[in-house]
Order: sequence, then C-alpha cells, then structure tokens
Amino acid sequence: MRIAVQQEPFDPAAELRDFGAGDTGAIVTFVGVVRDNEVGDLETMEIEHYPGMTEAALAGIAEEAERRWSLGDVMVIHRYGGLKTGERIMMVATAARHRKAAFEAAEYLMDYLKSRAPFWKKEITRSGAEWVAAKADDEAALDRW
Amino acid sequence: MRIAVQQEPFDPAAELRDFGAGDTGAIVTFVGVVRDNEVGDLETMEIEHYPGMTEAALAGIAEEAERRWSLGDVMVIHRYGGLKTGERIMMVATAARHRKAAFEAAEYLMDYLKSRAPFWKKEITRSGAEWVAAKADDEAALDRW
Amino acid sequence: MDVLYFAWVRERIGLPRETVETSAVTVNDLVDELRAREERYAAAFADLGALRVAIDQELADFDARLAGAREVAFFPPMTGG
Amino acid sequence: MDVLYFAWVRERIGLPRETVETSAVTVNDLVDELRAREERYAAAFADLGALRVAIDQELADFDARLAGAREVAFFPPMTGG
Repeated sequence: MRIAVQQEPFDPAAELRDFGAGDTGAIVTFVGVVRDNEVGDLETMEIEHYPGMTEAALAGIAEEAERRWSLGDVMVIHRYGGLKTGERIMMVATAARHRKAAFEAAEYLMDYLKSRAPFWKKEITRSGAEWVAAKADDEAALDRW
Repeated sequence: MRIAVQQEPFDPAAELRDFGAGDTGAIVTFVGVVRDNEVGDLETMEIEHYPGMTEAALAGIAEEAERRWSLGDVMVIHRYGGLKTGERIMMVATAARHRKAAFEAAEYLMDYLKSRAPFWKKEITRSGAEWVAAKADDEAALDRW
Repeated sequence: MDVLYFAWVRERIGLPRETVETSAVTVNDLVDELRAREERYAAAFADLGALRVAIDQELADFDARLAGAREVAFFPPMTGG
Repeated sequence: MDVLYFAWVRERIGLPRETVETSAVTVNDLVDELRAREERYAAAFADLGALRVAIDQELADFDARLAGAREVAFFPPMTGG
C-alpha cells in the first residue's frame, strides 16, 4: 500500500512501475486532472487539506478497499496547493486477480476520497475566488457500498 | 482514438503521455496481466486473433463507448502471440470530464472486448495445452449495457 | 468463398483457411456441406452452440444468408482481455 | 483544547487554529460557546448543516462528547478527488 499527500507533482508512470507485482491479473488506475470551469477563466485550483487527518483518512479508506476486494496492491496519491488547468490532482490504483474487483475497488476509493477525505477546493478565477461546493451526487454515491 | 493490435510489448506510460489532453477531468486505465494458473505451472499464454476483424471489432466497440459517454479520448491496445506470467496482455484508457463516465466507459470496453473481439487464449503448461473456455459471467456482463 | 477457422476449430479441422466452392444459401447450409465432407469437419461442427460465426468479419447468426459473402469464419466464443 | 478551522470556516473566523479553554461537554456545547464570542464566529457557525466536525482527526457528530479530546476541527463538506 502506498498513500502520499504532497504538494509536488507526481509521475503516474513512475508510481506504477512496480505496482501490483505478484498474483495480479488486473490493474485499474484513475487520474484526476484540473479542468477549466464553465466560463473558461480558471486561474488556479487551490487545494487545502488537514495535515495528519488526511493521511489517516486515506489509509483507512485504502485498507477497507484492500480488505473488501482482497487487493494485491493499492495506491492513493493526492496533491494540495495551487494547481493549473491540465495538472494532475490525484490518482488511485488497484491491483486484483480479476477485473471486476479492480474496477469496483477503484470506484470505491474515488467515492470515499471525494466525500470523506479532508480536502477542500477553491477556484480562483479572473473575477474572484469561490470554494467548490460538495455535490449531493457525490454524497449519494456512497450509498451503493 | 487509438486502436492497436500487436505482438510486441507496449509501455503504458508512453501510451498515456499525451492521452486525454483537452477538456478532461478523469482518466481511467485498465491493464490486463497474464496470471499464473491455479496449479502454478503456466509456461505460455498463447493468444490467437483474427487479423482484420480484430481491429474493426475493437474500433467499433471504442466508437460506441466514445459516443455513449462523450469521451474526450479512448484507447485500446491488445497483444497476440506467446506471453509469459506477469506480462501485460492489453490495456484500455478513457478520458472524460467526470469520473463516472470514465469508469463506466472503461468497464464497457472491457466487457465487450472480453466477449466480442476475436481473441482466443490457450494455456500452455508443463502437462499440456488447453484453450481457455469463455465464462458465462463474461457473457452475462454485457446485459447491463 | 474463403472459409477461416480459429482456435480449436482450426486445430480440429487441421487448417486455418481454405477456399470453398458452394451454393449454400445460409451459414447452416454451409455447415451441413462441411460436416458431410470428412470426420474432422463433423467433429469440429458437432455442437453449434459452442461455435460462433462471422461473415465478412462481422459476427452473424447461423441462419444468416451468405449472398455476396467473400469470407466466412468459424471459431469458439471469444476470450480476449 | 486545540480548535482548527478549514476552508471558508477558516476564512470567516479569520484564523486556522486556536487554543480554547472550555468545559463544553459536547461539540454542540462548544459551538454555542464559540458563537457567543463574536459576530464572525456566529456567522461561521450559522448553519451547522453546512458544517462537518472531526474530533482528534476522526469525523464525528455534533452531539459527540468531547471528554479527552485534544483537537476539534470544523470545516465544510469535503471536496477531494
């Protein structure tokens, strides 16, 4: 298991080089990228977090996924600080024997990470700054697990 | 869109370097790896395919996924020939604005690729050779789409 | 018409492709002609439920018509991914 | 007890953390004490439905007891990923 909360960029290729060695048939990865807003004037996506709790929350979510789907390996990397459009915010990866487990575990990680890990996003645009509101959909997504 | 059917190995990192540039918030990748069999004596996984039909079938599946989920980008790479335990067989990647579309499209690609693209696997072990039988589960997985 | 065989169908019949002169109207008719040839064909086509067919590289049904077809392929259910 | 604020809660109150002397039994009691202090606290805690709380870095409810807690944090619903 690898959990990382960091300001600096990460390289998915380097992170995945030795990921899921062993009895693995399926590796699923998710990479989140900063998208421009509807208006098209996003200058910076500022990501705040809660040092200490963040790492503990991510490890807890990853351990639960590992247990439920008997994962061979699991990884969560999440950045904080100021990010530009097109930059990678975060990634998760899961290694399992079969594709169904690898996909489900990756979606589980993403759903919990969205609503249960202490990160907050603020959009800084030409016209001002605004905290991103949590979506009811994201909270509802937890119900399926 | 990128569709590749090839004998030689591929490098997921190199394949993903320019994948999903543009209005992308979520990139999902799936990599399939040759797993040893239950007995633990797999020597080679031999993959046969139907040149011509394979490329057309993969392109058709990818185009349908692109359309259904308004993907920003889609990729399918599948190898044929003799592969050893731990080698990568195939990968798919999807780029979308939101995570739900990227995940669903990747699962759709995998489900169709399993049962509708003309590949056949043969396990060569110390004790002989056997064609891998199609699983009822894999056929049933198509029903959800 | 070119007839192609893959995986264990190819192994059972003993060749990957052949050119067949036929007036078969449907795939089923073609299967009957092939079955009548030799024991190895009869063995390969013993259980159509275990087989799939493609006409000109598109999946088809066994009652599909062959009019205009250039290439017919027989193979077991696919196991990609 | 250390009290931490994140995101717009931090901005509204104007500081990221402070040490609070309190005899509050539950989180709700602590919120009442903070609200009574100054208008900026009252504004930050106006709608508890828009807030989340963690006790010693674990998510908790507003009626959770504070006995033994070293660190309480208030913040809006999380928006990671």
